[in-house]
Amino acid sequence: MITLRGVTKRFTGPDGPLTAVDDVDLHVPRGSVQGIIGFSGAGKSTLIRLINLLERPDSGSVAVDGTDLTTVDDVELRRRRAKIGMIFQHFNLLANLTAAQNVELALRIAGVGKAARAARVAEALAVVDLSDKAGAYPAKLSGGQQQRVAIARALANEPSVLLCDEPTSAVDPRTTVSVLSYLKEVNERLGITIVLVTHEMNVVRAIADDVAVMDGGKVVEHLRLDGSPLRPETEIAQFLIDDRIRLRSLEETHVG
Amino acid sequence: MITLRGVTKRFTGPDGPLTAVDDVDLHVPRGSVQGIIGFSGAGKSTLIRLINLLERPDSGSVAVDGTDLTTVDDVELRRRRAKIGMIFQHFNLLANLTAAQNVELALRIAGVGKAARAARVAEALAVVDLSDKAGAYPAKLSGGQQQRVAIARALANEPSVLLCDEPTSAVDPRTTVSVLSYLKEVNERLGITIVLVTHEMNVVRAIADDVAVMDGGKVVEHLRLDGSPLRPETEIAQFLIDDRIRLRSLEETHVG
Amino acid sequence: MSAERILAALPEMAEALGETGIMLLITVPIAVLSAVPIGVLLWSSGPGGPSPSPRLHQVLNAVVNLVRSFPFLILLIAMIPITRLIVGTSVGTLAVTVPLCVNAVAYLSRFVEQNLLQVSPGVIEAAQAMGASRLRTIWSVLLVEARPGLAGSITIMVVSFISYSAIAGLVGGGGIGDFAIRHGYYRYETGVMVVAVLVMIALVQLVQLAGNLTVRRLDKRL
Amino acid sequence: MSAERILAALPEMAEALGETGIMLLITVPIAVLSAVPIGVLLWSSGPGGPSPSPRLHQVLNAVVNLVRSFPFLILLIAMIPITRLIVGTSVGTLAVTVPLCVNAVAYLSRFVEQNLLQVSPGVIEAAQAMGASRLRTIWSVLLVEARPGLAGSITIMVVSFISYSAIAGLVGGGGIGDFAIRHGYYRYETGVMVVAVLVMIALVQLVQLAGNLTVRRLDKRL
Amino acid sequence: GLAGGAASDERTISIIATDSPPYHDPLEIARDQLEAEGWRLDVRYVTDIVQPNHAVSAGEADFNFFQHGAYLQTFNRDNGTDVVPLFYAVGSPAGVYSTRYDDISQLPDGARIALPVDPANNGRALHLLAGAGRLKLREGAQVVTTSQRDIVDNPHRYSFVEVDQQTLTQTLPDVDAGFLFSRQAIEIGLDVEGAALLREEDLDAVPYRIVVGGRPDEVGSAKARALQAALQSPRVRDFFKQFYGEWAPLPWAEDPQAQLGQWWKDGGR
Ligand SMILES: Nc1ncnc2c1ncn2[C@@H]1O[C@H](COP(=O)(O)OP(=O)(O)OP(=O)(O)O)[C@@H](O)[C@H]1O
Ligand SMILES: Nc1ncnc2c1ncn2[C@@H]1O[C@H](COP(=O)(O)OP(=O)(O)OP(=O)(O)O)[C@@H](O)[C@H]1O
Ligand SMILES: [Mg+2]
Ligand SMILES: [Mg+2]
Repeated sequence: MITLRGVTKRFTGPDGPLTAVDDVDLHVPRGSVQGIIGFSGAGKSTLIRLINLLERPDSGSVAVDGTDLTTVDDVELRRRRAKIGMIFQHFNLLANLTAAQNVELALRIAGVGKAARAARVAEALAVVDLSDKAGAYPAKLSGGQQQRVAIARALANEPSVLLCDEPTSAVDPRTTVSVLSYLKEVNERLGITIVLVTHEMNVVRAIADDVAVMDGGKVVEHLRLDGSPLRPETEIAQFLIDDRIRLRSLEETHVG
Repeated sequence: MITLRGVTKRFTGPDGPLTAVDDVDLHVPRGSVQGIIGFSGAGKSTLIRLINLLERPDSGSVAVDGTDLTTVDDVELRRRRAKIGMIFQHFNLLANLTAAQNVELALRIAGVGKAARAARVAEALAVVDLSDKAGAYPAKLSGGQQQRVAIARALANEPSVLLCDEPTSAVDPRTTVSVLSYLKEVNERLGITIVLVTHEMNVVRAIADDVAVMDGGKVVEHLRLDGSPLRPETEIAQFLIDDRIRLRSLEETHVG
Repeated sequence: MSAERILAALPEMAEALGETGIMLLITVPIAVLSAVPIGVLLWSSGPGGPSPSPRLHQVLNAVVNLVRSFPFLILLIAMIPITRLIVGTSVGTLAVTVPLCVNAVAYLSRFVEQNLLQVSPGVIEAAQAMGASRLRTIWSVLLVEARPGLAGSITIMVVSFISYSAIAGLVGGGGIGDFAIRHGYYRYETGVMVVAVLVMIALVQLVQLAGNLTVRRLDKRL
Repeated sequence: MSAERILAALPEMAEALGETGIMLLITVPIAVLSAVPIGVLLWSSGPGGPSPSPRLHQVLNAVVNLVRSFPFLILLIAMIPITRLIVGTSVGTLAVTVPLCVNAVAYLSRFVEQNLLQVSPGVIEAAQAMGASRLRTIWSVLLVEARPGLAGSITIMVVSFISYSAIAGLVGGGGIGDFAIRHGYYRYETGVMVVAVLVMIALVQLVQLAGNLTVRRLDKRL
Repeated sequence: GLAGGAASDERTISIIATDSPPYHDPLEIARDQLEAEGWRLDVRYVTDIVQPNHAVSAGEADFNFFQHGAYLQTFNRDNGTDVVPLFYAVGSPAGVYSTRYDDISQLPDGARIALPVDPANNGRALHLLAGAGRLKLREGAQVVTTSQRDIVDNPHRYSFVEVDQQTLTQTLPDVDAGFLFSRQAIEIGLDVEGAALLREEDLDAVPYRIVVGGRPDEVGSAKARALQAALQSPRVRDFFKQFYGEWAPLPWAEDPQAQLGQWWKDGGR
């Protein structure tokens, strides 16, 4: 269960201050899948990084499983983070570790014993269909393979909350299906709470229970995906929901 | 016009040699848009990197605009490359240059005079809707914004061939439309030849004239997108073309 | 006559090489073991580091600079009481390793700091997100990613120290550099000096080669 | 009495500081300007570099190692004929800058090589894909990305050279390090030495501070 | 050697010495003789000129062999040490030489003169020039502590450059004149007496004789006697004769303690 209340994060941009996340309230019930969509630069990555406090909010509170993380000490924060898996938009793999070692690192950090690790690494790599690349270093992997290592790393730990920042941006439809199926499965079986940033609407449709639409740092709309037809109110949502690409609409959509 | 003949590229994988691109023939007529799809690790990035000789083929020939690039000397290769734009899967921006400076670098390398550069940088950034981030360094940009800088950098040069490796993987639908519209426009107006690797079928549908389907380093099928209904023959192509995500098909699709 | 002198000097040269060996064997491990934590602290307490602490950073910075400000001879002299306390004497090979270590630690700490600055911030964030403790982050992430750079820096330091032993001779520290200077400079036995310098060159080439190979083996980015 | 002696030594100390200034002003620019191309060649000709050339790499590597093998004192003596040829004399501040430069170039070349090894291969590829010439890649991409690291390395070198001038005294080179040793050590004017060392510490802190600020200003990754 | 602990056992003579020919070769000759007599000679060569006195004073070595009497006297006064000159090894005369001029009168105004940088000999060079009336030093300046600061009048506007003893020979061509020890003049092929612009009058000036130093309790000890016998043997004499020529000053019979004491009482100049 995740509850953000009045969370705001400011950066210094090239010309003056910039509010990346602007007074956001968000409640993600335990065991549900929360989608986040929005234009590039809307603040999605910043928002998801606020949940495990990789960015400290300038104001507002961030509660995960009932505890306000902004108030706990370092040790407790670390303990909490060990149960919050994260898939980064830029993968952030260690260049000097093999795929298997990268996954194992997460287990070592979580304090999993040596004996148990090998099996879980193998299992996690199998989920993303990378068993044959266990011994390869990231520089020798294709983009999608790197992303899959990052996914395996986040999954290996059996987290109770999973933060995914565009987890399938670099992978083909088959891998996307495979990853999403697994996410759905652990979500349903183990009750893992998932927050998922993506720009692919079919991904959202496939597993999200609720979608938050972000624009300019604010959550401007919520869409429930309970099977009933979507009726987006904001223009942005309408645009994002429609994933057919109509190039003729250039004049209207091209903002540059 | 791009012609690959019997192109093969091998790497040393974690367990033995690995043929990333396997005896590929590919002909892309001048002014057409060639899509390349395939599963993660199929060899798409390697193939596109073979076209501007970032990877030297182990065998086969690579001809761009009638000249076999594998036979020309360094100076000539550089001259050719200046007319071949490239958008990398990992962006490859210079961390110590601002967005504008990153774009300007491409122009400086192409020998564009100082006076002309500023205008063209501004123009290219406008195309990707990043004018307000001209002065920002990559580390301060969102993932999509970084990708857009990379796109602007490749476009600024007005190349005659454009190699795009998942150019819209990190950007939202609106930016995707905007980028693709621009690509289509320059393709039609200036006759630029485009090779586009992607895993998003709607992107392919929107602008490609022909799609090559890769699997295990080979081009296993070609699909023409001339408006007639697609009839993919290989299973892979059938899977890739269908971009609805059906998680229930997990059992059949999950290969791990 | 020169050839004869060279032959006569060979046993002494072997001894000098042994002394250089001892100096390196004592100094390098101590320097590495001490400089890594100091460099890590310098980096992590610095602005932009993971736990900025201006006070600690300033103090460490000042201490490292302090040591690096001293010409080696003055450091050696100033440390004599401490040296005597630690190894019981102020002259000889063992005695000179004490100031040599202190100097090496300061020198290498800066290298370590510099190498850590090159590690991509993204992987450090990844470790933090996994709930890694500070120590774990340093040990399993930071040092792993900085490993090739560190190996390069240590190589640079070892090479410096091979010729550094020249100064050790001031207090009878011995070593091949001192041997070269005593014979070539004080005794005008140019032949012997040339041989000694050739030995040093061979030694340096060897160290550099080993260092380069290690760096290449550790660096997995290409 | 000590205070009086210190006062009396002040003009000479100022002169020594001036000599250190001259040494640094001559040595550092020359070292930077020569070491950057040498370091670039070392890197680019090396295995994994953009234009591997085992022969060139080995030769450069050997030359750099050669210079670094010499204890500075021997280098200084061995180079006297060359020094005389270049600056017309073998004694004095100017004369000592010649071996100092040679040593600095070798030292810094390695740093440059090491910094270039840290640059992400991706941006170099990007430059190649844009059709950049080798020189352009080096100048506009490689050195731009390595800039913060280079600034750090140059800082380390300058700091080393402040105390290095101690050895310059052997041929009348002067400098603040030499001053400290002559007065404090040989003439037992501990007060004067302490003041001189304090001045050196201040100088080193200043250089390091300026260096750190520069690195931070140049590094845009955070 | 790998030096440990303090002044070794009964039959080992430990000594700290400079590694130049007039020190090194006699010691190696002495080593043979001592070993024949059942002694072990433990030599530690250093290049520094401060620590050897401290080391002997602190009992880390029995003897040292690197300095002349004048330096030792002044060192003791300035550092509160009590190292005693036990016996002489050899005289070490010096002079001012030039590769450009044949006579001191030719030395032009504004000439550049090289001095040894070490205090033991720096003042010595200045006193040579003062003695020849080329400049004036402060009244009562003692040789070892004299430096350029003690020059009160420099009518010929000489400028001085201070270099290491050992580089004096190599740098001589670059200066108008420079201080050299006689042995150095020999080494670079100069006529020791003929080529000198100035020479210490007394070839064998008492304060500049090289002494072997030790703690006061070594005076007359078995080790001291054995070492003296070995360093003043016929073979060592032959070596010095060969090294310096027939004029080699070897005042072996004289008592350095008494002579230097007297010199010191006389004002140490
Ligand atoms: N430098 C390299 N060394 C060794 N193997 C490599 C190297 N680069 C790529 N490979 C391997 O070659 C195969 C093809 O890689 P490539 O990057 O072309 O795949 P891709 O089709 O672009 O995949 P993706 O969609 O995941 O980006 C992969 O199995 C990859 O692991
Ligand atoms: N460290 C930073 N310093 C300054 N500005 C930043 C920083 N990080 C992000 N920003 C800015 O904050 C805004 C939101 O960034 P964020 O990364 O959250 O966007 P996003 O929604 O994830 O976009 P994308 O879909 O492109 O990844 C952007 O305008 C970005 O430029
Ligand atoms: Mg983002
Ligand atoms: Mg790819």
